[in-house]
Amino acid sequence: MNRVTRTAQRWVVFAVAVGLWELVTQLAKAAEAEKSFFFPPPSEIALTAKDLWFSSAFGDHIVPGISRMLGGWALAGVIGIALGILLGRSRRAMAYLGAVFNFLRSIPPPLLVPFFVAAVGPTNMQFPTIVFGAIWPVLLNTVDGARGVDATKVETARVFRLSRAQWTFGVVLPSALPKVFAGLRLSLSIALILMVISELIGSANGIGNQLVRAQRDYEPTAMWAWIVLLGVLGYLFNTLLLVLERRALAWQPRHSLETQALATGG
Amino acid sequence: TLSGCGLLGGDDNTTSSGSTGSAGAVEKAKVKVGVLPVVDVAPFYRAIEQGYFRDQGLDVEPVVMASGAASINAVLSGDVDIAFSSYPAPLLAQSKKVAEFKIVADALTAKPGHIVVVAPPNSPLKKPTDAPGKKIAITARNTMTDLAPMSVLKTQGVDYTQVEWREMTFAEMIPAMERGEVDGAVVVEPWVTTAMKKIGAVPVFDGASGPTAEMPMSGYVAIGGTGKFASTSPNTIAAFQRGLAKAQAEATDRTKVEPMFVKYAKIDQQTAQLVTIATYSTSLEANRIQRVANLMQEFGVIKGNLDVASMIPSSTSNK
Amino acid sequence: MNMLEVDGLGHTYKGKDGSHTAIDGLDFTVGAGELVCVVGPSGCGKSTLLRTIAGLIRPSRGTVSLHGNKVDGVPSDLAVVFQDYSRSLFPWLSVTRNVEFPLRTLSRTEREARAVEALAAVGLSTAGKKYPWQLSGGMQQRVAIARALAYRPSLLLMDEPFASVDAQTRFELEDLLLRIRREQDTTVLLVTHDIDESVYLGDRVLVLSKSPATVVAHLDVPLGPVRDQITTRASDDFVELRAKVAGLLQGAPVTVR
Amino acid sequence: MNMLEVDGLGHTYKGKDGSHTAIDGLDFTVGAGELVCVVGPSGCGKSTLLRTIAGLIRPSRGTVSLHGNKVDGVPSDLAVVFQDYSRSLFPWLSVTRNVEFPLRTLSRTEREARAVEALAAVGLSTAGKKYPWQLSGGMQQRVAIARALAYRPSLLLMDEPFASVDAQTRFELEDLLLRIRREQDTTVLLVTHDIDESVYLGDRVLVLSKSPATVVAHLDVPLGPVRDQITTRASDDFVELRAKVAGLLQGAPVTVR
Amino acid sequence: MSGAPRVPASLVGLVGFFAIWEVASRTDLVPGYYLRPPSVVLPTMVTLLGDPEFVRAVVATLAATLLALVIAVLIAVPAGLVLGSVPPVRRAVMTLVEFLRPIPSVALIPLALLTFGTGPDTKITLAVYGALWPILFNTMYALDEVDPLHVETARAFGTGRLGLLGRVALPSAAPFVLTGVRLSFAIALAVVISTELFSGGTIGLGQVVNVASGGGLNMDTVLAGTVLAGLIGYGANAGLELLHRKAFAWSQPKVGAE
Ligand SMILES: Nc1ncnc2c1ncn2[C@@H]1O[C@H](COP(=O)(O)OP(=O)(O)OP(=O)(O)O)[C@@H](O)[C@H]1O
Ligand SMILES: Nc1ncnc2c1ncn2[C@@H]1O[C@H](COP(=O)(O)OP(=O)(O)OP(=O)(O)O)[C@@H](O)[C@H]1O
Ligand SMILES: [Mg+2]
Ligand SMILES: [Mg+2]
Repeated sequence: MNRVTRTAQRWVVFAVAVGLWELVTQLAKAAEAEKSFFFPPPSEIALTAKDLWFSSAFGDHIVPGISRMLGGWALAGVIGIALGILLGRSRRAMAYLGAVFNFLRSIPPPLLVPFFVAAVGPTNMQFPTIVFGAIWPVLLNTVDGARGVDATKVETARVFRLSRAQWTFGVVLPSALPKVFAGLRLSLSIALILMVISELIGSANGIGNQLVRAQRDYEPTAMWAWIVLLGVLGYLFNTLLLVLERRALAWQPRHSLETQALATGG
Repeated sequence: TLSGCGLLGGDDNTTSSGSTGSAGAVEKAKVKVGVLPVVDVAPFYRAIEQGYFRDQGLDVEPVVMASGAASINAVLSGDVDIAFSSYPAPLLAQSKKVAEFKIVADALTAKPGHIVVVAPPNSPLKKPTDAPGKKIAITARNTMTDLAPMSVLKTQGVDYTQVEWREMTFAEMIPAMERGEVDGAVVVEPWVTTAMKKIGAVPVFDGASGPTAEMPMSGYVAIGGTGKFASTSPNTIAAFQRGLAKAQAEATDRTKVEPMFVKYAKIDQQTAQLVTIATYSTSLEANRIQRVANLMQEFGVIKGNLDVASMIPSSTSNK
Repeated sequence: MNMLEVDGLGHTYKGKDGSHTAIDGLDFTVGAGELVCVVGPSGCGKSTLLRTIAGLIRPSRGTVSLHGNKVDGVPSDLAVVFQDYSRSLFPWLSVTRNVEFPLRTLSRTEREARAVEALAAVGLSTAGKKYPWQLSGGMQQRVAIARALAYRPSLLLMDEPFASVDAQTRFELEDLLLRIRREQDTTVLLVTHDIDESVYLGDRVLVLSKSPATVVAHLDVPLGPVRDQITTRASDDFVELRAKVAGLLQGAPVTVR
Repeated sequence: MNMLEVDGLGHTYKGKDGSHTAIDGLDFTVGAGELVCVVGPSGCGKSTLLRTIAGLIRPSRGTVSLHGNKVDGVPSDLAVVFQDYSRSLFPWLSVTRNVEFPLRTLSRTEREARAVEALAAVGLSTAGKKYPWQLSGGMQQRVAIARALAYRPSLLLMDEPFASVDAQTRFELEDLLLRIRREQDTTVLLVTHDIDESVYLGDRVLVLSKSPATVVAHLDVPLGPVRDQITTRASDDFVELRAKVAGLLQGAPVTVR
Repeated sequence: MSGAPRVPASLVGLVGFFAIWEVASRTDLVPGYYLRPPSVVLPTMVTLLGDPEFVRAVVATLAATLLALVIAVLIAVPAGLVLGSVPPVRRAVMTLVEFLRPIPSVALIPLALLTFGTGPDTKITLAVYGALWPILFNTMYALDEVDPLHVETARAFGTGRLGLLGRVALPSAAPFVLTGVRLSFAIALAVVISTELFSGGTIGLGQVVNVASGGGLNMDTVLAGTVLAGLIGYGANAGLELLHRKAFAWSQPKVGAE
């Protein structure tokens, strides 16, 4: 399959969805339908977005928000992978810590805010909130991956008396890596979501802050512009992460072979 | 839909028989009202408990919302008939022509001690003239918590534009003040009392003084226009007004409202006894509420003129 | 001196639904530099035996001693070629990297030299850059052999290491093993299903009974240290010995209809 | 009539760093009910050949026809015993369920009866409730064989199916295969490394060259349909044939130092 | 996270956590009037559990969460199987998905309120939206890891596309899918409670917390609700893990590292 058809495949559903959205909202607007005030057509959103995103808001809100989010995500990734390998390969660590983590990860992030407020104060709680919320997909998936190391490979590693570093980074991490990436991709969007949630509180800037302000000020077009920005950012970061993933998992035969086999099966 | 499931906390669609009130028959006996867990709605709950609405032929069901904005959205969606909110939100929505808002009742009017700028004891913020350059916590921009103090500062000739406003919930303002993350906070009751009690916060100036003295704070709104509740149910609204007014009038007696604070706003008994009780309005006067609109205009929240009189339903019994 | 001493060794796998005794009361010794072949019916417990010697599973009963020390955990200086060779290769490493993987104490150049040498020895000089899944079954098995050889262990455990290669390659790998054993004085314990191979390679052949495995016989193979695929296999001693081993195995036939 | 017709078959694996031609210009036919053994050096392309015949990989060149129809996708009525037997068993299914897996179209009782029969045939009557990882290597391989036999295919492809079982079991499984072939008139294509086995089992032996595999020879094995492990293997014809196959394979030696 | 075989060990961790919290709020490390110590919060929680109104709220939250989770599983698992196995569909849909995924439910609350009203529909819809992704992604990634030889084996025996998905892909993906479900439960619970917290309208744990936090530092109740949310999630996780152990008895007990 050539590049052009692939690209077309990639965007056709998206384009149709946006087209439908435009059509429906325009019709609603023309009919002065109830609530159409809150659902402006995408063309209007695009115009507002252009003004909003590339104004002073870029430096004041978008950049601080993104840096918090990326920093939080990266830290969550590192901690999640490290803890995940520990918990996945050590029964004892799991026995002692599993319960605490399962307890903590079930607390909705907005309810955790009091803890972070108590620990670092309301104006600084964004970063810990993001880290705390984004850890879990990486952690759980890494645990799964680390635990799933094939028994023969575990025995091979033990026979050759690999060093701890070699065992961790040479055996456990690579075999967990596909699952880790699934976790990282989930965490990425969760980090973005928590960036917004945490910016609702105590923050003078950020995308979430602007989004809520637009909501409160009854400026639905601006609100949608911020929502769309979140989508765009999510898409961009995800695409970058996928590039990274393809490199890291280049050794895998599966990406082409197996999906193909499944697709043409039967 | 899914709401049928009682377990999930959906409404239990009990239809009330509703005895006839003093005036014309109500168009809609069952009325859902979006409210917030705040002191402003104490008389509303009293009216329910005392059966004042029932006496008017109404079966009023409170729906507890999380914020004024959520309350407004609920009334816009038609899910509740009447929404309680502090005034800026519906006035702003009206000015943006989101819908035709009708103010069906006035809830609370500020009194000294109800909305106060407080500061921790060791704060550099001691008097209004200290405000420029200080960080002051508010719930959100374009609400009473920033408009009222700005107005006070402006009349005292203080440069209010230099204040750094920090948005957070009331609950977070207290540790924020104690940690020195903010120099002060704009709080309303019961948080004025709580802040004093917990960290010995001291009042810096009153948010409802001078230009904002006796400022209307909050009210009940409905949506008008063709086919909408406020247009189709004038008798219901009148009945709601009568029922509420009775409780509002009784609210001058704090023993009548204190139990409501404890029960519905979950204010603890001790604090409830200390809370400054503001004025619960017994009449709905457009010119008073117009002050809020003017205040919002003054600070650029509302562009152009907003005539509050047009928001008072025609059926209203008060002037 | 005895390099390896197995004493009353028994292992029972415990499962939710009943347990299974794989080996029971095994006693034997292997001297330093000896090459002992293990034969026995399928499923009798040969792999289990190797695993206990390698310290990978703790035996239910009895002991394994290396140089007189009881084995508790994986001993140093040991290499294993697993029966399930394809799973024992790391799919994320190229063939060369797989072979180099255990050689972490060596310098980079030395590591590379060893890998090149070992891969050449098993006839895979050109496959170094490939990933394991790009190789045929027999080639994967040879990578696993190369990895064990490059490690230069003092004790080498091999579980049917030549099962997936063609006859010609098998002969060559057998001779390679004999040569390396001679040169490096490696002690080897090799599980095989090929009776000829067990006699051709072994200084001794250990015949196991069907499950649970016990020692049926412990045969000396007096063929001398230097052997040759054609002359040795044609010798009378060889023919006699293989008949003997076959007979011993027949005495413990598996039930196949 | 020809059951299977292979015509100018070639396959090249494409990779990021260069491609590899595994088989090239293969031509041969297999008649209905015939048993053809394939021998060739390790890595020459035997497994690749079986995969293309099974329709699992689309060949780069040439065609495979079954009953005169070009193979495009997996043909029906086909069973494969993969070289990597342990990975081809489903770990989430018990041994019995693994054997029953392809028998979806049969009634439950029939399915069970077939599984019981097939497992008994390979000597695993008692292992039905176990999971694959609880079995030894040779037992796993026998489960894979049982699964293929229970399916009763008209074309059976086997990739070194007896590599991991002991000599005794191997003989029994070989005879089992011969009997089933006779009884069910199955066409069999079997890859093996054991030259003796190829002659003992085959109606014909296909000798392949080293990679990329081409057909070196196509030997008829005039040993008759009924064979016996002792008398057949001792016959002059047998000895002569195996020497011939070995010689043909020698002509294409792999480079092992 | 499972495999806590001995209850005491897992309690040690949890007790340790509460002990740190207790010490932190009893010393000057954090404001104790704000972060109330567990010795106050836990009894408050027990008292609240005796209050029928509170229990009703908890049940409402739990029921909404479970319903959302079930819906999410019913949508995400089949979708994951299709997206994971049919590359053209995957390519076509994932672009849209990647735009939608990072949009926070909280940001959609006002719109959801307008569209679905104050009933439980709003929180359930938003929770389904939030809980879809872990299940969907883990299903897709698990499909990538299905052993190609399993696929080849099944195909060789004439298994069709649906059979491949149902009889090979799904069972081998199942353990990882269940990990996705465990992640999703926490997310569904978080979204339900957040929606109650930020929108209100329906009864639930989030609303209890919201009402309590409006009453002037009524932190006992707020934190009791928080701990209860954690305990609910912990219990649900334990249940799912039990299911895992029961359902995946086949999965080989992996050799523990040292
Ligand atoms: N997926 C693949 N990608 C690239 N090359 C491959 C792949 N599979 C096999 N090859 C190459 O094709 C050649 C033939 O492989 P094949 O598995 O068919 O050999 P074989 O004859 O079965 O060998 P053996 O007897 O060792 O199993 C080998 O050189 C191997 O490296
Ligand atoms: N992990 C396990 N759990 C339970 N039983 C097992 C386990 N591993 C092996 N067994 C059983 O132990 C017995 C011996 O297995 P083992 O793998 O040692 O046999 P083997 O002699 O190597 O056979 P083969 O020649 O077929 O490889 C078998 O009956 C097998 O079913
Ligand atoms: Mg074995
Ligand atoms: Mg092969």
